Amino acid sequence: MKILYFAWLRDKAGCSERDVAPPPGVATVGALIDWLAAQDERQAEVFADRSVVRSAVNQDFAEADTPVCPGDEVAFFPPVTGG
Amino acid sequence: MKILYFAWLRDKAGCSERDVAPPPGVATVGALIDWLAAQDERQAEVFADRSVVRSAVNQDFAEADTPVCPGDEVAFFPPVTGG
Amino acid sequence: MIRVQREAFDAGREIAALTADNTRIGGVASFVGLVRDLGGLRSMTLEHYPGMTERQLERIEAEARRRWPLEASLIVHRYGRLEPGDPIVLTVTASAHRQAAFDACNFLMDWLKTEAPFWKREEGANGECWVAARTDDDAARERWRGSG
Amino acid sequence: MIRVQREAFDAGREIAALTADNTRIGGVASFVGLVRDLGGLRSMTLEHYPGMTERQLERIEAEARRRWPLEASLIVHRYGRLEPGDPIVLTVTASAHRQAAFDACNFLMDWLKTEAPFWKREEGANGECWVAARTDDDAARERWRGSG
Repeated sequence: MKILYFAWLRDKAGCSERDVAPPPGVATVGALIDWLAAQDERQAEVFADRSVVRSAVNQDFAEADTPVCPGDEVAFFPPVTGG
Repeated sequence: MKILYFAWLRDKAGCSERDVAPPPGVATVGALIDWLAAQDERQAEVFADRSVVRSAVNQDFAEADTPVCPGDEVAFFPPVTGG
Repeated sequence: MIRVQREAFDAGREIAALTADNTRIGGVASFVGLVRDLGGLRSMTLEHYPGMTERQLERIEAEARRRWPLEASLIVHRYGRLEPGDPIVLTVTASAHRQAAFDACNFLMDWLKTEAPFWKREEGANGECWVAARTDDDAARERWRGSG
Repeated sequence: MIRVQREAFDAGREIAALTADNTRIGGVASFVGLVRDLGGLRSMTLEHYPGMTERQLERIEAEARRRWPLEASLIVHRYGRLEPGDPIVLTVTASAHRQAAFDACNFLMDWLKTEAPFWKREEGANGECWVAARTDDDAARERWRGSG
């Protein structure tokens, strides 16, 4: 599973992209965040305030209950400021 | 007093501009129309249906009760189609 | 700023000139009205009332600037003979805020339709005729009454 | 049509290209968003999510074309480093009817603000910071919900 970070989430994560292999029980975006936040200090900080974290699965906006599978591209970012 | 005609009112009037000297009692746009329509056949036709005639006095939109004086520029035209 | 002219205009150049060196501007809304061909139109001739036209355009622009916080605005209206696809009118409004720019631009066009002394004559396959005013243009103008 | 690019754009040329040879178009609304300087801004850098950005812009454009009878439409969004006064985004909508063009253009901008994966970092006198999303942008997007 490919994880992408944008904007200040990337600054906190210290990287823009990483490959991860969460255990089979991690089947939603919410569960993935729980699992990532438990991996290390930096990840814990990235997801410290989940109210300011948005996500996308395979380039579509996602919610905490959106399913994730091995092979998916999952992105985390702050609320967008386009236009 | 200078009278101007635009668009199809000019076509009907047969001229775009004329100088007129209505009697002193003609003190409003409505009275001026009555007086002009009584001058000749063409003028009568120009003002036959007053619901489709708009006017301006000294380049401001006017109504039937707008005052007119000697020296004024009074224009008659159909509803505008700007833009 | 307002202009009444026979010549065509370049919307991009007008927008660029209007916004140059003003970094308070966050958004520029613009509208270009074109000669539309609903079938068989050869040309359209716009007649106007020189003098009154400029007065009315200045008033319409001033009213927009009274209602919205605009950094800059422009109305360019053409007259004379135009062909299908030719630009007739350009309105541009620039503001710190995008919604003010959009609303002011929309307002300018609605008011131009009913307050600017222009008349259109269409030349088609069957001859010439004057274009009648549209009642929905009056309605479009009226919707701004409450918000003045 | 949508484009995501680093380069500047020429609004006038884009409008002209979009409307060429289509005499059904009666009006073209457009909006240009610029980098605004509220004081001390040196530059703004737009980051985006390549791939998702194009998908989202195509969706937003398709939604506008579903809601309004558009003859043509265009979204151009820049990324990279920009300076105060530089153009960021261009939306253009062309329709037989002016109000459809205005509304669709307004809609595109409201949706871009909340649906396009861009993030802005401002560099000022006191360093750099990420621009927070605005709650009134969410409200602006929501107002289109009832009319879909």
